[in-house]
Order: sequence, then C-alpha cells, then structure tokens
Amino acid sequence: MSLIADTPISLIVLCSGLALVLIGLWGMLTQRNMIRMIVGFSLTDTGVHMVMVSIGYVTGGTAPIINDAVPIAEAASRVVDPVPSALVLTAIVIGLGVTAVMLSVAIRIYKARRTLMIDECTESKW
Amino acid sequence: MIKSLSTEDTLENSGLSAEEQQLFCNARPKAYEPYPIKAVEDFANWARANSLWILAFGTGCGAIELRPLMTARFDANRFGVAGRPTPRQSSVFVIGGYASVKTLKRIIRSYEQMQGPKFVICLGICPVNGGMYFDSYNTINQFDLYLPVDLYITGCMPRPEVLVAGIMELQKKIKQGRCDGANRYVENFDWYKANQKKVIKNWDMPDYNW
Amino acid sequence: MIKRLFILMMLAVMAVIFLNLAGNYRENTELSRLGHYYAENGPQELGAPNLVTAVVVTYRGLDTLGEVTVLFISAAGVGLLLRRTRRKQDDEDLEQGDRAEETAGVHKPASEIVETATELLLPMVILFGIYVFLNGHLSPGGGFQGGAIIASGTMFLLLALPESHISRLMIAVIESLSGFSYVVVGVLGVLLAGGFLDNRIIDPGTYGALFSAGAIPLIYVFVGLKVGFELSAVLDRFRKEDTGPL
Amino acid sequence: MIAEWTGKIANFALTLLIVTAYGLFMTAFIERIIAKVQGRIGIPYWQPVINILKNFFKRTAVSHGYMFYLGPVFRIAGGIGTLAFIPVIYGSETFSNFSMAGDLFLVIYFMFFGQLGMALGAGESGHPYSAIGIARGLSQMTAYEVPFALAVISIVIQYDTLSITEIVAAQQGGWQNWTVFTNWVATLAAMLAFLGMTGYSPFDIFLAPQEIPIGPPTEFHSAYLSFMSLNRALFGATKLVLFMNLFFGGATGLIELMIKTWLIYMVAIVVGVAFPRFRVDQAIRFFFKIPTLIGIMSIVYAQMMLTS
Amino acid sequence: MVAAFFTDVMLQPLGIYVLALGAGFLVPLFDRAHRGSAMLVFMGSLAGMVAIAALNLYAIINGAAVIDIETAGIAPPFAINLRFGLFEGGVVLAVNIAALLGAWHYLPSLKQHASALLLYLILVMGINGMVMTRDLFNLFIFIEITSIATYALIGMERTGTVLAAGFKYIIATSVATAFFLLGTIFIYYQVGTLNIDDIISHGALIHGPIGLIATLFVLTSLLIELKPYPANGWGLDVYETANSGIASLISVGVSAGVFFALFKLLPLMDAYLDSIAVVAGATFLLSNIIGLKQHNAKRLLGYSSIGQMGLLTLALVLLEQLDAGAQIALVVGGLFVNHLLAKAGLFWLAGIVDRTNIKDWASIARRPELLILLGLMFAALIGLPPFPGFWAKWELVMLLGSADQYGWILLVLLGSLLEAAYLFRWFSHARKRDDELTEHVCSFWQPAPVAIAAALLVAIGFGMAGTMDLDVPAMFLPLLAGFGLWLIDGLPARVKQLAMLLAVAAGGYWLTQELTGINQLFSYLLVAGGLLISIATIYRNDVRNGFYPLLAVLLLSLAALLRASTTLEFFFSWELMTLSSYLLITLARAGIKPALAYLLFSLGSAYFIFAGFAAAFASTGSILLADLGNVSSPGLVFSLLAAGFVIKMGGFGVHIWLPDAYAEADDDFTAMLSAVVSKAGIFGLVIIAAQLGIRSDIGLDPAYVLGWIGILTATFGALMAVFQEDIKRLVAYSSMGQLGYIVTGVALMSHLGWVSALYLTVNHFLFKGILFLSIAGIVLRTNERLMYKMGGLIKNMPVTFVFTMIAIIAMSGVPPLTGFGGKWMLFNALMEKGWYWIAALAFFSSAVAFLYMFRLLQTVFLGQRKLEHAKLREAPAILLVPQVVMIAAIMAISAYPKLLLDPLSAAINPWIANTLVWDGFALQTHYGYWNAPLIMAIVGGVWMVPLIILLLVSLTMKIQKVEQFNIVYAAERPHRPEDTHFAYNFFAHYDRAIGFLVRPRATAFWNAVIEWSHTLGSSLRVFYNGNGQTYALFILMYFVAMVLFNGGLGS
Repeated sequence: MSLIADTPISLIVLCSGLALVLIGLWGMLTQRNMIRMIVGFSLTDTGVHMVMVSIGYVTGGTAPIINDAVPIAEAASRVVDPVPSALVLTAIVIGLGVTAVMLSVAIRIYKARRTLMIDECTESKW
Repeated sequence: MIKSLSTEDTLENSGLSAEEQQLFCNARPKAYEPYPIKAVEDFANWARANSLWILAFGTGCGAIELRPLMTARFDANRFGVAGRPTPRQSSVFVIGGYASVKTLKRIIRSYEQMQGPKFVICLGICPVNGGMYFDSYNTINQFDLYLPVDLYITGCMPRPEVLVAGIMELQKKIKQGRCDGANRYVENFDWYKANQKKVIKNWDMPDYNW
Repeated sequence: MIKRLFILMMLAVMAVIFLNLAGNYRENTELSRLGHYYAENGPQELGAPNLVTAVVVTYRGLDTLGEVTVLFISAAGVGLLLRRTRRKQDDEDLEQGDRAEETAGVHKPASEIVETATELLLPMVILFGIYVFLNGHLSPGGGFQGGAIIASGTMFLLLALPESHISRLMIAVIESLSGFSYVVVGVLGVLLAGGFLDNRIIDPGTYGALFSAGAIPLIYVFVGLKVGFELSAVLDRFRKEDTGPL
Repeated sequence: MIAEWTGKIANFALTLLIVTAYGLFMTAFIERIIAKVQGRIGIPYWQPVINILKNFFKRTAVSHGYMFYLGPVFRIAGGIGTLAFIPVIYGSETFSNFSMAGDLFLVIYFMFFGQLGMALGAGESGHPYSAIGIARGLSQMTAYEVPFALAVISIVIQYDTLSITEIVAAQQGGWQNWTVFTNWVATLAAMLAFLGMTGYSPFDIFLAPQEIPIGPPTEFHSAYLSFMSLNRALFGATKLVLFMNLFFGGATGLIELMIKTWLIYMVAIVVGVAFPRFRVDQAIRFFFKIPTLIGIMSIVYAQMMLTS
Repeated sequence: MVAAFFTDVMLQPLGIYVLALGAGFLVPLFDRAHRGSAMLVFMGSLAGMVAIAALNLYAIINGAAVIDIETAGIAPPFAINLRFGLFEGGVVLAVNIAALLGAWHYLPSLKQHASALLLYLILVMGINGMVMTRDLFNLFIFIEITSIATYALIGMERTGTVLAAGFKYIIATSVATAFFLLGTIFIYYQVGTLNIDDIISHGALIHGPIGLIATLFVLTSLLIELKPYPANGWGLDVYETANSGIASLISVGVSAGVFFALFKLLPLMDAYLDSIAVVAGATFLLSNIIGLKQHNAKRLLGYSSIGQMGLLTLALVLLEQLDAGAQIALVVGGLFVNHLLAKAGLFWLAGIVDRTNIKDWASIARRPELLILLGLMFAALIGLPPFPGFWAKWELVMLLGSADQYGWILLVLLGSLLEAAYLFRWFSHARKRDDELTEHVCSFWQPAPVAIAAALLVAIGFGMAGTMDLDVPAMFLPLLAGFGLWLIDGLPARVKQLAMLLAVAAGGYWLTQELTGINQLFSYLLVAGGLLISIATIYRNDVRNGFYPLLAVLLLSLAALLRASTTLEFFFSWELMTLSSYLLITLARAGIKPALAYLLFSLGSAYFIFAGFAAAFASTGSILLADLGNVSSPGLVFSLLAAGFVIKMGGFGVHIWLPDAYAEADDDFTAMLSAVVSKAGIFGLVIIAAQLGIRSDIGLDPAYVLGWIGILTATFGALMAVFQEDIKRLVAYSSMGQLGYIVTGVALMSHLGWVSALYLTVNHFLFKGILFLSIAGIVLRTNERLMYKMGGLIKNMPVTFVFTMIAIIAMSGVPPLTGFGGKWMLFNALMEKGWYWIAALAFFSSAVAFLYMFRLLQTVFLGQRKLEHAKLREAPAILLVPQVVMIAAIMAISAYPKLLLDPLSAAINPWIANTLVWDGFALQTHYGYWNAPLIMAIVGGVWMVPLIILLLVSLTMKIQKVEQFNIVYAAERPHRPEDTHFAYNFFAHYDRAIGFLVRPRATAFWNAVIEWSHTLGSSLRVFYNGNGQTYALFILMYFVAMVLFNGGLGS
C-alpha cells in the first residue's frame, strides 16, 4: 500500500495512460473487426490524454482557477499547469472528430461490403 | 551487249507464263562469223582444239566411259582435255549414249548455255539410231534431229581408247575449222526447236536457254 | 499466430520504451515556464479567472479555432460519408439487401420511462449546458463542455423520440454563423486589439463577474453553440444516415 | 618527271609480265607434279596459257549486268595492284614496283580489293552457288587472317617497320637472318594461314569444284574467265612473293625468287594432296585454334626478342 | 476600418486563414441559398489564398521583413505565432496554386456536395497552417485538420475499395498523430514551452531517455506521414483508389506540409540526421524499385510520389549535414516545386484519362496534347532539362560530390534511373497506337490545370536557369526553336521542313560560329553534317507531327553541346539531346519499345557523366570544362565520364539498346542517329581525353581499358552484324563496331591515335550517312527491312547501289578509299603504343566486317530480284542529294587526305605535339608510309587497264544481256526467285563455327538485370499485403526500430 501511496499521483496517471495506449494498440493490431479497432484507437487516444494530464500536474497543485480560493499572488506556486489541460481539451475534441469520421467510414464499409473485417478489405495492395 | 528490241529477233517463249517471261531472256541466238584474219582464226582454232573442256554431264550409260579418261591409264589431260562442272565454261558436250526424252530436255538446256564455239560428241550407237532402245517410247533414236553433232563414236559401248581417238579426231576437225555446230544450230534454230518440241511435251523453258 | 507473436513482441518493446519514459519521469514540483507566466499574468492580462479558459480561448486561441474547425469538418465529413444515396451511380455499390434496409427506416419506439424522463430532463440539460459555457471563464467548464452537454440533450431526444425531426437548416445556419462569428471576433482582435483572437476587444469589466474577461464569454457562446449543434448533427446523422442537402 | 613515271610503269609492266608468266608456268608445273604423283603425264606446260587464250577466243558470252561485267576487272585489278605495291626483288630498281606508295599494311588490305569486286560480280550473276561460295570463302578468309595478322604483327615488332623493303633488307646477309629462322613461330603461323589463302585442300571448300560447281566463278566464262585465270596465276605468284619477302629473306635475283616461291608453294601442294577437305566451319575452327595460338606465341616471342 | 481590414488582415498571411475559415463556415449557407454561389465563394477563396501568398512572397523576395503573426496580442512563447518567411511563402504559394488548379480539376466531383467544398477549402488551409505555424501543438491541430478533411474527402466516393483504403489511412495516420501528441507533451514536459523557436533555442533541455523518445515520437510521426518504406502501404492504397483530385492533394499538398514541418523541426533532430537520411534514401530507392512492378497508374504515381518525398527528405537532411543551408532553396525548393507541380499534374491527368492499367493508356495515343503533357510531367519528375528538378538535382549531386558522398550520389542517380524506367515505360504504353482501344474523350478544358502546371514548371525551370552559372540564351535556343516549330506544326510538311532547316542553319551558325579547335571540327560534323542529312528528311511529305520541332531541338542541342564551356551547360545540352532523340525514336511505328531502352541507357550514360562531373567539381571546385584537367583524381573522373560516353556510343556489353533503336527509328532519322548523334559521344570522349587522359602518367590504365572496350566493341559489333537479317540492324551493329575503333583511337592518347580517331569519325559520318540514307530509300521502295526478302535491286536502283558500294568500300578499309587511311593510322598508332593484341583484334574485326558488308550488297542488290520488286523505281532524288555530297567528300578525302588531316592535326596540336610527318604526298610514321594520291592513281590505273582490255575483247564477242533466271542451274531452270536467292542465314556455317561467341549474352545479362530488379521489386512489396493492421504494425515497428537504432533503450 505504501508503495502506491508513495508513488507520485501523476506517475500513476502517467503509467495508466501509457498502459492504456498499449492496450489500445493491442486492440488496433489484433482485433480484425473495425469497430473494435476504433475502440482500440479510442483507448490509445484516451491513454495519450491521460499522459498529457499527468504531465501538467504539479506536486500539491490545485485547479488553475484564480478566485477567492487561490489568490493571484499565490497562483504561480499553487496551481497545476493550465497548459496541458488546455491541450487535452483540444485533443479530446480532435479525437472525437477522428472517431466520428472513423465510425462513419466503418459504417459505409459495412454498407458496401457487408463486413467489418479489416482483413477482408485487402483488394488494393502490392 | 545491248539487247535488240526488234520483234523478229525475239522468241515467243510460249512455254512460260507471262510472269516468268520477264525472268528469262527472250533474245534469238545469233551466229558468229570467223575472225576476219585467217591466221587469227587458225590460231584460235588451235587453241580451242588444245583446250577441250568437257561438260561433266553424264547423260546416259556411256558416261561411265568418261571417267577412266582422266585416270593414269588414259590421261586425257595430255590433250588439254579437262572436265568442267558448268556449261558456261565448257566447250565439249559428250552425249554419253542413249538420250531419253527427259534427259534431252536437260541436254538442250545445257547445250544452249554453253558458249560458242561449242562441240558435241555422240558416244555409242544409241544417238545414231536408237541402238537397242530403237523401239523405246522415250529414247531418242536420231540425236542430230535435235542438236547439231560434230562427231559420232559408235559402239556399244565404245571403250575409252576409242573415246581418246574420237577426241583427237575432233581436235583435227576443229583445227580445220569444220566444227561449226553452234552456228548450224543457230541458223536452223526453228527447225531444231520444232523437232525438240515435238518430242518434249512439257516444254516449260524459254525457247532458247541463254 | 506468428503475426500475433510478433505484435506481442512489438508491444513488449513498446512497453519497455514506455517504462523507460515512466522510469525517468519525475513529477513536476513547479510550474513550467509557460504555466508560470500564465498563472502570474493571465488574470491581469485577460481578466479571466479560469486559467485553462484563458489559455484555451486566448493564448492558444488559434488551437481552439482549429479545434472548432476540426469539429466542423468532422461533422461535415460524417455528413458527406453518411449522406443518403440518391444518385444511381452511388446505388451501384450497395447490395440489394442494403437498399431494402435503408429504405425501410423503421425505428423502435423508446419505452415510456425514457420518454417521460427526457421530457423532464431535456430543458434542464440544455439549460445546464448554456450555464457551463457562459461561465466558462469563471469556473471549470467552457464552450466545449457546454456544447457537449447540449449535445447530450439531443442524444436524449433521439433516444426517446427516434422519429423526432431536427431541423437541418437550423443546425446549418447556427453552426455556420457561429463559426463565422468566431472568425469575425478573431479578426476584430487584429483591428481593435493586439492581434488575431485577442479577447480584449471588449472591456474586460469586473474581474470575476459574469460579463467580464473581454470577448471570452462571447467566443464561448459561439463555441458552445457550434459544438452543441455540430455534435447534435453528428448524432443525428449516425441515426439516420441521411443528410439531405447540408 | 613524266619520264621517270613512264619508266616506272614500264618496269612494272615487265614485272607484271614476268610474274604472270611465272605464275602460269608454276600452275602447270604443279599440275604436272600432281600428275606425276598420280602416275600420269599431265598437262603440257603451256596448257594454262592455251586455256586462257581459248577463253579469249570464245565468240559468244552472256552478261548479267554491269557489276557482273566489272567483276573480273576488279579481280584482276586487285591482283595487279597487290603486285604493284610489293617490291619483287630486293635491291632492284626495276622490280621494286610502286612499293613507295604504301607499306605492308596497304598490301594486306589491298588483297581484299579483288575479292570484294569479284564477289560483287559473282553476286550479280544471280546464281545461288556463287553466293554460297563467296559466303564460305569470306568466312574462311576471316579465319586465316587471324594467324596471318598475328604473324605480321610479330614481324613488325621484330623489324620495327611496316615497309616490305626494309623487312627484306633486315633479312639480308645470310640464311640465318631470314625470318623463318629468326622468328620461326611467326613463320609457322603465317604458313598455316598460307594454306588457307591458297585455297588448296584441305581448305578448298569455297571453290568446291564438285559439289557447288566451282563456287564464285560459276557463271563466269569466256573472256571473264580468262581474266580470272590470269589473276589466279598472278595473284598466287604475288602472294608467294609477299611471303618470300616477309619470311624467307626475299630474293636478290629472279632465280632465287623462283626457287624460293616454288618451295613455298610446294608446302601448300604437299599438304593439299595429302589431306582431305575440311568443311568450312571446321576450317574456321581450325584456324582459330592451333594457328591462332601459334600466332599469339609469335607476338610473345617477338616481344621477348625485343627485350632481350 | 474596412481599409485596415484589408491591409492588416486580408492582405496579410493571416488572411489565408480568415478567408478559408470564413468561407468554409459560410459555404453551407451559400449552398443552401444558391449552389453556384457556393462554388464561386469556394474558387474565389482559393484564388484569394493564392493571391495573398503571392503578394506576400513577392514582398519578401523584394526585401520585406519576414512576417511574424502574433495571435492574442501576446508575444510568441506565450501565445501561438505564425511565420511567413521566404521558405514558408514559397511552399504556401506552391501548395495554394496546386490546390487551386486541383480544385479546378476536382470541381466536377466537389461541387456535388457543399461539405466537400468546405472540406477541400479547410484542407488547404490546414496545409497552410502546417507550414506557417510555429507552435508544436498547433502543428498537431493543423495536421489533424488536414487529416480529417482528407479522410472525409477520400471517403466521398464511397465504394468499398476506396473506403477500405481510407480506413487503413485513418488507422495509420491516427497512430502517427497519437505518437506526435505523446512526443509533444513530453517535449513540453522537458522544455516547458510549445513554441518551436523556443524549443529549438532551449534544445539542450531535451535530454535523457525522455528527450530522446519524445523527439523520436515526433520525428517518427512526421516521417510516417511522409510515408517511408515499408510503413507506407496505407498511403499507396489511397493513392491508388482515391479520386485523383484528393490523391494529388495528399501527394503534393499534405506531404508538403508535413515535409515543411519536418524542416522546421530539423534543428531538433541533429542527432538523428543519419537515421532520417537512411530512411529517406531507402524509401526513394526502394519505392522506385517496387514501382517497376506496378501497372496501376495511380498506384504507380503513389510509388513515385513516395519516392520523391524520400528524395526531398534525403536532400534536406544531406544539405543540413553538409551545412549547405544556402542551397536549400535551390535544391530542396527546386525538387519540391518540381514534384509538386509534376505529380499533381500527373494525378490530374490520371483522373482525366481514367484508365487504371497503364497499358490501357494507349487510349490517349491520338491525343497529342495529352501525350505532350504526360511527357512533360515525366521529364520533369526525372529531372530532365529545363525543369526545376534538373537544376536541383545538378546542385544536389554537385554538393554531394564535393563532400565525397558518392554513395548517396549513386543512390540518387540509381533511383532516378529506376523512376525513369517505369515512368517512360508508361509513356511508351501511352504512345502505343492500339486500334482496339477506344479513344479517350475529354473536353478541351479538362486538361487545362495540367497544362498550367506544365507551363509553370517550364517557367520556373527557366527562372532557375537564370540563377545558375549558365549561358541561358544559347542553352535555351534549342528549346525555343523547337517550341517555335511546334507552333507551326500544323502547316504543310514542306513548309515545316523548310522552317526547320532554316532554324537549324541559323541557330546552329549562331551557336557555333565562335568555336575553335576540336569543337569547331565537330561543329562542322554535327551541325553542318546534321543539316546535310536533314535535307534528306524532305523525302517524306507526310505530316510527321512533332518530328521537325524535335529534330531542330536535337540538332541545336548538339550545337549547344559543342558550345558548352561548363559541365553544367554540357550536361544540360546532353540531356536535351537524349530527350529529343528519344522522342524522335518513339515517333516511328515500332520505335516505342526500343526507344525506352535507348532512353534508359542514355540516362544511365548521362548519370555516369553526371557523377563524373560531380567528382571533378569535388576536386576542382569549378564547373568549367577547361578546369577538368586540374582534378586530383583524373583516373576516377575519366573512368566515370568515359563510361558514360561509351554507353552512349553502344560500347561492348551496354550496346543492347543500339540495334533496336537504330532499326526501329524512322529511316531518315536512323541516319541522323548513326551519322550525327553518335558523334556526340565521341566528342565528349575526345574532350575528356584531351582534358584528362592526356596526363597519361595517371590516365593510362583507364585509357588502356577503354582501348580494350573499344576494340571488343568493334569485334563484337562486326560479329553480330554478320548474323543479322534485318538490314537496319545489320548496319546498326556495324555502326557500333565502327565506333569501337574510334573509341580505341581516342584511348590511344597519342597524336596519331587521335588523328585516326577523328579521321574515322569523319569517315564514319560520311559512309554511315550514305548507308542509312540508301537504306531509307530501299525501305521506302520495298517496304521491307529483312534482307532476304529483297535481292536484285541493282537493276532498279543502280545509283543507290553504287553509292552503297562506295560507302561500303570506304567503310571496309580497302584502298584506295578513305577507310584505309583510318585503319592504317589506327594500326600504326596501336603498334607505336605497343598495343599489339588490340591491333590483332582490330585486324580481325575489320576482316569480319567484310562478311556483313558483302552480305548487305549481295542480298539486297545482287542475286535474284523478287517478282514484286520488278517495277521499283530508284530512290527519290532528295535522298540521293546528300549522298552525292558525301560521296564527293569521300572521293576528295581519298585522293587527298591532307585536306582532312591538316585541320584534324591542327585541332589536336594544342593537346599533343604533332607527330604527322609529310614527305610530299606521303604520310610517314615510325613504321610505315602512306601515299594516298599515288595509291589512288595506281589503283585507278590497274583498274582501267583491264577494263579497257575487256572492252576490246568484248568487241570480238556477241555478248547477250540476259535476265535473272538465265543461270546455270544444274540443267534445270529456277522456278521462283525466292528459291534461288541465297540470302537467309547467309553465314550459317560461320555461326556454326564461332557463333557461340555472339550468343546474346549481353541481352541475357540485361534481361536478367530487369528480371532481377522486378523480382526484387516483388519481394520488397510483400509488406503491402493490403491489411490495415499489418500497416499499423509496420508503423509501430518503424518507431521501435528508430528507437532501437538510436539507442533509446540504452538506460
């Protein structure tokens, strides 16, 4: 228990994120169903977002909102880094967009092919 | 050197198709005069007599007698006799015995391709009267109806010795300027040709084989 | 099988690489240069208490414009991909069964509980969404979050009333105009303030008040509207696979 | 100037006459020797002359076209020209011909002149045998040229000159100076090539007197044939002179010339009567093997001589 | 306010975003209002983007400061900023132009959906953003904008194949962008900033395993987006299947953006430059190898595209390593613009033509405008002059040479050669007129974007030429003349011929008037001689589209070649000559296939020359031809250059292109090829021999090898000529053999050797000109090329026969005609040099030459004439006219060689001391002597005397002129000329004896090379199995490999 307790919180998030990335990659590489691959992608994406968030953490920091709780004078020393949070916000939306397009492509493939198996879509090659 | 274009000098060549006619010369052969200077003509005849090149064309059984002529025993080389494989260069045509109709066609062609003065020796009895083949349907009984003959050597078969004697006789005749077979042939060309065509049914050559 | 093994090997190597990353990671004890600057100067410069919002809308406003664009084009892309096949040539790539299914378009009606809950919750959800993007510069939240909440309202609606009609025209007009307005605000930044997307075209007002932080709330309104309607459009398209003229 | 050249031309005409006569005589002479071997008497000595005269005295001829007509002219021009570029007798102004016009290389290349013209004339006759004969003859020529060229290069290295006169001069002063003794390898290669050049058995297929009636000249007759016979005698003698000059010390007098050339010729004759005929591809392969090897050795030999 | 809006926003680079986004957001509304207005807005915005980019770039070129756009009114590290400098401006402008033209091309598809319009617009904006942004995360956003727009546009067509390819593309790029994001955040973790300039200036902060892995994440991601081998199957699938409009934009636009991003981040990648170079080089080479196997048009373009991006990356990295930043604009910029316009144009063309298999492109064979565009694009891609790629490759190779990077030079040239192989194979298919294929129909305006791209390419190429050290008017004169003649190509043949002759005469005179020495000699030969032979082209009066312009280009580029004073000018003219002669060969009916071989070998030759020049430049630092002599490693330079020239002349082993090309080219053009064009190689050889070889202390060994190559060429050329049945092939092989002697002569490096080489050159020009023109007449009359189908033509064409015979005697070396002098001097020179073995072989080969020479005369002119040839007429007079001139020259030189030898000697004297000794009329050497006038007189005499005698004797005889069948025929009569004409397999016995020597080993070897490279191609492409997961796996492996290679697991 103490091991986890002593581990910095951000490292845990970081490791979980990286593990999620790996799991997502595993899904993308081994699952032949496209929808599952998209799920894999989502996992990877989420993992990356977790990594991003973890990077922004400052030991003992609080949310970067400067109000009564965190006066301006103390801001620099008490808040976590707002930049990764901002980035992650953007990245999430972008991931969403990509996922949406991916899904619609998968739907169209299914409509055209009646299959979602990636290894049945290999007619253009060499 | 220039081909005459007057129609009487050309032959009909009716045995040839229209397409083939342009491939063969249709000129009529012409006789040649002796050299105007007698001495030159004599000298030329001497040279011709001493350089008898026999066309290597065995037309019948008698051809077998031609071969020993060149051997050590008879050595016709001594008399300037030699064999030539092409009629263009030959001056003597030895008809080796009977001539079948089929062979006659080739004989005529070869003879016409020899350049004058040219001489014909008939060997054996067959060219004279058909010999043992006198009643054969395809043997020529009387050869001189078809080509002018300069010398007959009769016998069945004449041995090479007789052949040598005949050659010496021919030489004598040539030196005397009496061997004008080529001219005779040309002068009586139509007659000869008619005779030839009488027996040779499938005449597919030009009338004169230049 | 060999391929699978190979994948495993690759992932193992990746894991080693990641371990390498994690092993060398030391948690930050102080803010990065950028973060430091924002924490110190953000409130004064922009008048927005929520630093993340300040960063998102202004410091990294170009990102956000891009983000909006991404959403916009993915909505457009989804629309393009899932448009109903009208023309003959498009039909040719579909098999017979598809067409039958597509033309049928029968949706099961939702259960009564869902319908009732939706009727009850929908206004609140949308209201909450609006609240979130309007207060984006003050508290956690913002245009995207608010837009997403609004879109979830749409989701409710679609679940409860599968046959309900959402006006394409309205969506198109709102998302186009809000997007365009965002660009206009950005351009105004050049003309009236320091640069493109500068939020100080409007007087910052009272620090911490609702109508403060310059153009940030304005931008968040556009963003919220845009995101909400775009996500709704995406959901709608996934539902129907029919866009009609966009 | 004019007198000088008239003199030269007259001298050359004399040489030409002598060499032609000698060539004709030798033809007959060799024929008689062969006849003796076969137990015959053989032709009279003047038989070649009579043959040539007889052909001149033919009264009819045919012509296949202007190239056919010119073929023999080219042929004999090749023979005469080749002779013209070779000094026949060493040290004799009369018999040096026009060898100041060019060197050994000129002679070797000019030998082709007659062959080419002749080939064209024979070609126009339209007779397939002519073409076959030429095809064979030319092929064989390329083959025997190889050892010959190697031998020539060898002696050029040895004597450091291409001038025939100088090559002969270098061999003066006794038999031990003759190339055949100083550079026997080259001589051997050249003599093997010589067998091919003369066209006697075993390398006589391009004439093939029996199977393809006498090859290229099949259609030639009358005066054309006279020209060619003349050339055969002349050209044969010319080649003998060339070989004598290059390998056997040349000649300082007519007698020496006759003896030497006769002996050289006998080589070809002896080989000719003793061996059956090669097919042309066999002949080509033959020349590309042993004779070429000897030729290569001759150059190595000459280089060794030069360095030692 | 409004004015400020324009000056501060719309006319600034920022305007591009504002325009694109504003229009993009509004397009759906416009579309709802009125479909046409949406298109108007769409095209208007694209045009506006081009205009903005152009205006700003123009300002910057004219000295304005680099534009930095700050957003949010905050200074850079804290807010995102954009930059519009020279490079950014160039790329943005180029991409926008390509996008605008592409939109024109793509509009029929795009306009059906308003969303497609806005996606396209925003896609272009995304690329602009990638180029301009200076923020790492912002870069990510723009990459994603571009990607998503691309995904959607790819999927627009919605067929299963396209969608499947699109899905693979999405999977691959999303993995890549995930990597990018990971890398970005870790870089941020270490540096604490996202501004690229800031990161670079704090580059030291990126350290340790995290720094390395983060950098590699970013780097790999960008590289993956550039589609490196083998992790690029997904890109290829999209290129293959997607609409040409989007494929072109991916190929040139998206790649350009990513490439520029890489360029921006390169300062961070210093440690990985080697890896990048290896990756890029491998991609360039391997893509081109695999391209050899490909027949799908767009996939092939994909391979080419990937290869080109590899080359661009390679060039960038290498320049970076060489610290040659100043040349980046020229080299990378040139290659970039070249690739951008050419590849985009090709994709559009592929879309217009719409034939999947390149073999079906014959459908455009009757559409000259499409063919010309295709050819221009291909020429540009391969880097032929005058396109930008040419200048860029030149500069690149020169730089690499000066850094002794010969391995990279080899790679670049080899890759280019392979690319040329498959591109021009494609061109060959397109040229092939196949009546079965339906002709392609497209509207007049459809190819307009391609045409504009082509025009831009030419213009940029021309512009770049101005920046190089080059005599532009002289070097571009051939192209100008060709263009002018092309404009009047619709006029009647006679007018075109006259115009061409005048143009060549005037241009040639202007180009060569000031030349001296060897160049002057060659100018007589190449320009005057070329003109002489081109007179013969008048014998045809059919349309011959393109023939006359190309001929003018060819002849004038030869003149320009002579005028070249720098290696660049030389190479420029050389390539121009290669290209124009290639095209001229393809004009012949069956010339397309051999022309391809000709082109490839010619390019191979050119690349050897190129490498040689690079090596020379490396050592002297000068591109002056006159400085070639100062190189420090003359052996290497000489060998490279000599190899190039020998290939061009069809040297032993690399000759296989020659017979086919000569045989299949138009008959009059074959004469030009053999008599004139082949002399260009000799000219080059003489020039380098003069500059380099003369230093025989070092140059001897290569020269000796060259001598052997020459004589082997002569021997085997002669041997192979012996066995040919096709008259033109026979003379072609003969040509090869004759050039062999000349090579040997040059290799001798002695005065006599050179005199003999030049003498043989002149002689070769004369007799080969006659021979090929005679053959042209024969082929014209008989419509046959197989000799055994001819025969007896002497009766119909006596003049041609006589001319041919004289030419053949002049060739054979039989005295008294010119050939002897050449052989004599060569032999003497060989003996003086002590090259005895070569001398022996020379002797042998000239004997062998008799075989084919006689065979030519015999089987064509002599023997039995065919029935159908009975009515043939003599060759047209206009073909005979040049021959008469050349016969006169042969006769004059034969009788009085001093006429020729004196100027030859004078030209050589500056290089080697004169060794020609004249004794009266006789030329004397160490070994022998040669009195040509006397020989002429003697031969004339000994020929005339027998002739007179024969004529006299003839008077005593009755000579009958007979017909062809009047032959002795074993007492039979011939029946058909065909049976009686001994002609087929004429030297069968020779074949039996030594035919084993000439079995087509060289052909077998080159076939094996082709086979082998195809096999290599197929084994290299096994990775592209079409499975999206495999592709993703490769991306992963790629990253892993990068990490492992750079020691990322070190700690």
